[in-house]
Amino acid sequence: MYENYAHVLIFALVAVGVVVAPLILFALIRPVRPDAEKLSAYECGERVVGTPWIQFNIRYYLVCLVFLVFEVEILLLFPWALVYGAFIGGPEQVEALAQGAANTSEASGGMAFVAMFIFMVILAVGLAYDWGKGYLEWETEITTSPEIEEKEVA
Amino acid sequence: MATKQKLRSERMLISMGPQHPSTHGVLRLMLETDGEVVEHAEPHLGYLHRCAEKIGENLTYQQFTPYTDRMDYLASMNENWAWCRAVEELTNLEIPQRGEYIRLIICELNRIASHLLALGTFGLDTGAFTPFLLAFRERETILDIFEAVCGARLTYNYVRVGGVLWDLLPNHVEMIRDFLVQFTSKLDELNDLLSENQIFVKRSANVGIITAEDAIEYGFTGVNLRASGVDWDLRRDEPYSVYPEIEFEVCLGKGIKGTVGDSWDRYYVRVQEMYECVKMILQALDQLPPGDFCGKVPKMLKAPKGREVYVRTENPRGELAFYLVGGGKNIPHRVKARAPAFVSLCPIEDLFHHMYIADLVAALGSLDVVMGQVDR
Amino acid sequence: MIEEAVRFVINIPFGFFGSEAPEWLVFVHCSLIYGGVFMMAFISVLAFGSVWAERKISAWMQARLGPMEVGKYQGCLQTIADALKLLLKEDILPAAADKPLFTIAPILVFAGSLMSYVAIPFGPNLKVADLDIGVFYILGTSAVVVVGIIIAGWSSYSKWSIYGGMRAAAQYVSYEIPTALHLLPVIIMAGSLNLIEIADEQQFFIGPVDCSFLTWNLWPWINPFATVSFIMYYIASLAETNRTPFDLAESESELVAGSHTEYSGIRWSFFFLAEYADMFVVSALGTILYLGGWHGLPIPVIGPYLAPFFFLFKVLFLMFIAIWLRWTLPRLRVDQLTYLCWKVLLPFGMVTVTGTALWQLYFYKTPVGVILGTVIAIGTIWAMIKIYRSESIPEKGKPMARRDQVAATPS
Amino acid sequence: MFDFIFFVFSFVCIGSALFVAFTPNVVHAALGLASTFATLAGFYVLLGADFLAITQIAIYVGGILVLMLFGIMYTHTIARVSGEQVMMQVGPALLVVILTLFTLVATILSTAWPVKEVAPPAPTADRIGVLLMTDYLLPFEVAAILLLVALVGAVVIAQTPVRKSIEESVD
Amino acid sequence: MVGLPHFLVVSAILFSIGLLIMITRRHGIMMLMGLELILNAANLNLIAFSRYVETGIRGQTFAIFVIILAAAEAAIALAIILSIYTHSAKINLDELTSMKE
Repeated sequence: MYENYAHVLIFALVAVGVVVAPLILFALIRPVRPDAEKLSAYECGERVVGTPWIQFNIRYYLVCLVFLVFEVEILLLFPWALVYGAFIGGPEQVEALAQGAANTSEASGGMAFVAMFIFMVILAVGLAYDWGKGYLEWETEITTSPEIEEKEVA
Repeated sequence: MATKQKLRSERMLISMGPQHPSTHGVLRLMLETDGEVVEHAEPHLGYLHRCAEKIGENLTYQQFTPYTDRMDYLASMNENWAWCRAVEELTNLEIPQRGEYIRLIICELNRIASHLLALGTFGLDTGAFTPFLLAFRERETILDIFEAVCGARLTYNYVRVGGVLWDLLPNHVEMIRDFLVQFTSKLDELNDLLSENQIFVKRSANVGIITAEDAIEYGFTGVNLRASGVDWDLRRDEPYSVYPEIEFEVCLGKGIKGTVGDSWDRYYVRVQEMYECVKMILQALDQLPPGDFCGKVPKMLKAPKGREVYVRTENPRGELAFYLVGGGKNIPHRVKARAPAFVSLCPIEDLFHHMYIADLVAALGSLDVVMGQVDR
Repeated sequence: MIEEAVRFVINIPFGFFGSEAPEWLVFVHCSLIYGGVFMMAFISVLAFGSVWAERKISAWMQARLGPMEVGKYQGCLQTIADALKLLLKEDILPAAADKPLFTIAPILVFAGSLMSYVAIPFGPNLKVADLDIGVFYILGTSAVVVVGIIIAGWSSYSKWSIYGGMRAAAQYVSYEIPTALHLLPVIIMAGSLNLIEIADEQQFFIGPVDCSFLTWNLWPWINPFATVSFIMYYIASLAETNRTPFDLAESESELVAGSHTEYSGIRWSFFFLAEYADMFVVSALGTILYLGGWHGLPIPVIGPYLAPFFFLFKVLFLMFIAIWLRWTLPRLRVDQLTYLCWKVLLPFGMVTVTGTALWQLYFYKTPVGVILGTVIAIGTIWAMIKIYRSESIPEKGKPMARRDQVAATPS
Repeated sequence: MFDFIFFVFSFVCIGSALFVAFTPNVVHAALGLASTFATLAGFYVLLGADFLAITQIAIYVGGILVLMLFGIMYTHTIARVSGEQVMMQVGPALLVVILTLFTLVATILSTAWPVKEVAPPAPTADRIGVLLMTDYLLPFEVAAILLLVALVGAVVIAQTPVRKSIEESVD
Repeated sequence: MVGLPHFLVVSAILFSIGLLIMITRRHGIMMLMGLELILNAANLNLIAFSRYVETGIRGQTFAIFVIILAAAEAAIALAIILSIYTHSAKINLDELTSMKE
């Protein structure tokens, strides 16, 4: 196993090197003629007004929040998917995988399915809740007139 | 309901344009955005302002025609025509019948070219690149015809006071006929690619809806007005030139995919109008009479001092009208153009309120503005 | 063979001192040759080739010629000329940018998407690293890309960049869920996370003839849920690689160029290359998991030798479809993007995973299953198209609000 | 070779952790944290836990760190422009921390750990899967419920309505 | 020869740095970073024990649960920090003096 991951490590270093090397090497022959206009941020040809580093809309953040939880849940499904076939095969196959690490006498395909199914249902409940409450909609309020807005705030 | 709760976040002031891929030239929109939603948009104009109207007051009537080319550079022929009609009205010039037919043929061709570009860029605004280039290929053919007819590809100065510059030769007629034959099938293709495309429909239907009342109150004209369901076309309702002798239908927005007056309707009215243009040109080619293509125009074209005219013409972008006051000599006292593209920009502040950035781009594309005409 | 050659060469300087090169030194050199030389050469050829191919294909679809000048044949060297231009272009570091982060971001994006290549096998023996959890590893590396893109967007100190960064991050992370979920059916079927084992699991021989094309995981008679999953995986992977119709993050008509608006020259080219590199990775993953990898070429004797080419052919075919879609479809809006992810792909993913689990219990590779699977798959796809079509008439929208009228109404 | 890589990783890991501790810029700190997480994944590989290593990258770098970056961007106005943050009570804190560290290291070094003979690392994912399905079945389901609660809770909390305007709260 | 104590020492150092961050920083998200470092130190311990001490694979399974907990905790904690910030425009947790409105 180590050598496979050693390949990964070396490849990672090579990949970084592939980026860094031309940045440094070609800096020698690249023209460098900076001026204030060139170095300013792109604002469609106009002067920059205000800062882009503002308190951003929360919607992107909520997407990420939902993502994190689902990511963890799906991660838990990977080991299950990996051994599900063995569970269908029966306790002997599971025992062969576990190598004595776990109590496998009751392993069966039906049990593994039910375990996953409960897990999936809980996942679905979370999704259904967010769906029902409208947290998955991108923009929850597009009002057409200011008066509605005022009512909501009040 | 929890979803209606207001979340606080700062608004970003962002300048969209003048150098932005989807502001169709040099329109600048100051957007106030909250995340993906545009809360407020304020148009800044004048990046292409060239005092065209003031220049018009210092030039002779004939000399000003090329300046109109530069206003709406996508439909220069129609722009020329509008100016010439105003001058002819002011000076009571007679135009020979053949000249009128040639004008109609050429200007309807230019209408097709202009609509093609509007469709292409609208597709580009929603992210579809291929329709843009397919539309451009057809537009190229039209430009080839124009080049053969008048020698220029963008600023033609072809429609002149009193008629047109050159006659339409038999080989030109042949070119136009050839083009029209293959164009209808190509247009069907383009239609298939974009109009019924589910993603495109979802991006443009129900986006930027302008009701009939609003459209009238804002002074919308042309396609943008008809897309809102208002049955009004100068070519039929206030006919000029030889339009009464041509049969055509006025296409209206019907809200097939969403609501009447949405971006998809504006798009689709343009598509239908191109089919109508083909019909009109074919009729005009059949009826093309022999004779002079240009009337007798005095070198020193004079208009009586104080005489004023307001002549409106149906252009691809709406009603282009020129208001002229004669100056006694060969120079007008006052020139004023009513630019339809400028009117199309008027509802921006109301329309682009609480709207996705992507919808803003789509709605702006569907309004089909040309900044040369807006700024003049 | 390479290992022996490397050992021989390295031993030459050590031979002077009468000693032998340590084993790890040989290993590092071998790895550098596999990863650093072969794989990098492959990636460069792939990137240059696919960029050129995309240009030519798009030109062909749009009735134009595309690049014609550089190189004798059809402008085939155009991409290389462009690369040279980018290398020699002035390197602009915006004055207001957070410079260390601005420099690190393309490294993260590029290295992150290149890291996946280590785990991709091109044939039964053609691989750099044989990871036991290859699928999982490839999913993990995309995490680095997300961080790189957020950093790129934030550090540029430009409004369009930060918009692009935010959008890209939200899009990448949300589409990682369906991508992972729609890979699960295959993992259940294969019982392995090793890419080579997954590909080999789809083998099916009739005598000496490789008839694996009948038993690819994609086919409904093997598992109808996997068929649906493959389609959904492909859609999600398009979003993962930021291709139209999901290229919101760099949608030029809205955000100019998204998170890399401020990047130019060589720094920009890494973002560009990463996109194409990613496209290959997701296509390769789809090929190995659903299209049987290199299996399925029914030629008895030379078949195994052509296997890597057959694999590449399938991958390039999937890439071609991505290019085809890109030049056909408009772009989705951001709320439609999230709708598709959370309300279509994710629920379908849950159903396909559960369905596959049941299928494995009762019908996997049974005669009943073959018939039932075909029926179910056709039914599902028909229903999907039906639902999609039925959505074509949306409800009426609201007209705009006129401010003067709003002000006139007493509140 | 194992030792060498271990020391390189430890150097990078501790270095980037110290960077997190001392850099004034929150975004830079987040990136330092990413480096720490990545080297920790490297440690996990060294310890033969490949599944855990990828999980570490996927969840910590791809999930938690991204969430933190979003959080920083959302709360950014308070730390105007560069996200600079001061450190407080550095002296006493260092004292406490060094004392803790000393105690910990002393304990670690003085304890006789019941170390077994290490076998070459083997794939772990399937064994973890079996364990999750048999001995740890209940925790597996409970984790799902925990995540459900976290999902619902986090979204609800983050969506809390604002009743006061900014001016009032500043006052 | 690197063995169990080496990993434990690294873990201890990480733990201390996490503690240092939690003591010295008042920025809510920075404190969360310190917390994550501490959790990671614990995880490193678990996995090191799983390798060097006779516990089978259980240490790693445990580490998975720790990661799950960390993710859930990060989600909730960040949501709370954000909520506090939205509520009172304060990110430095020291300045919070009241749990009330």
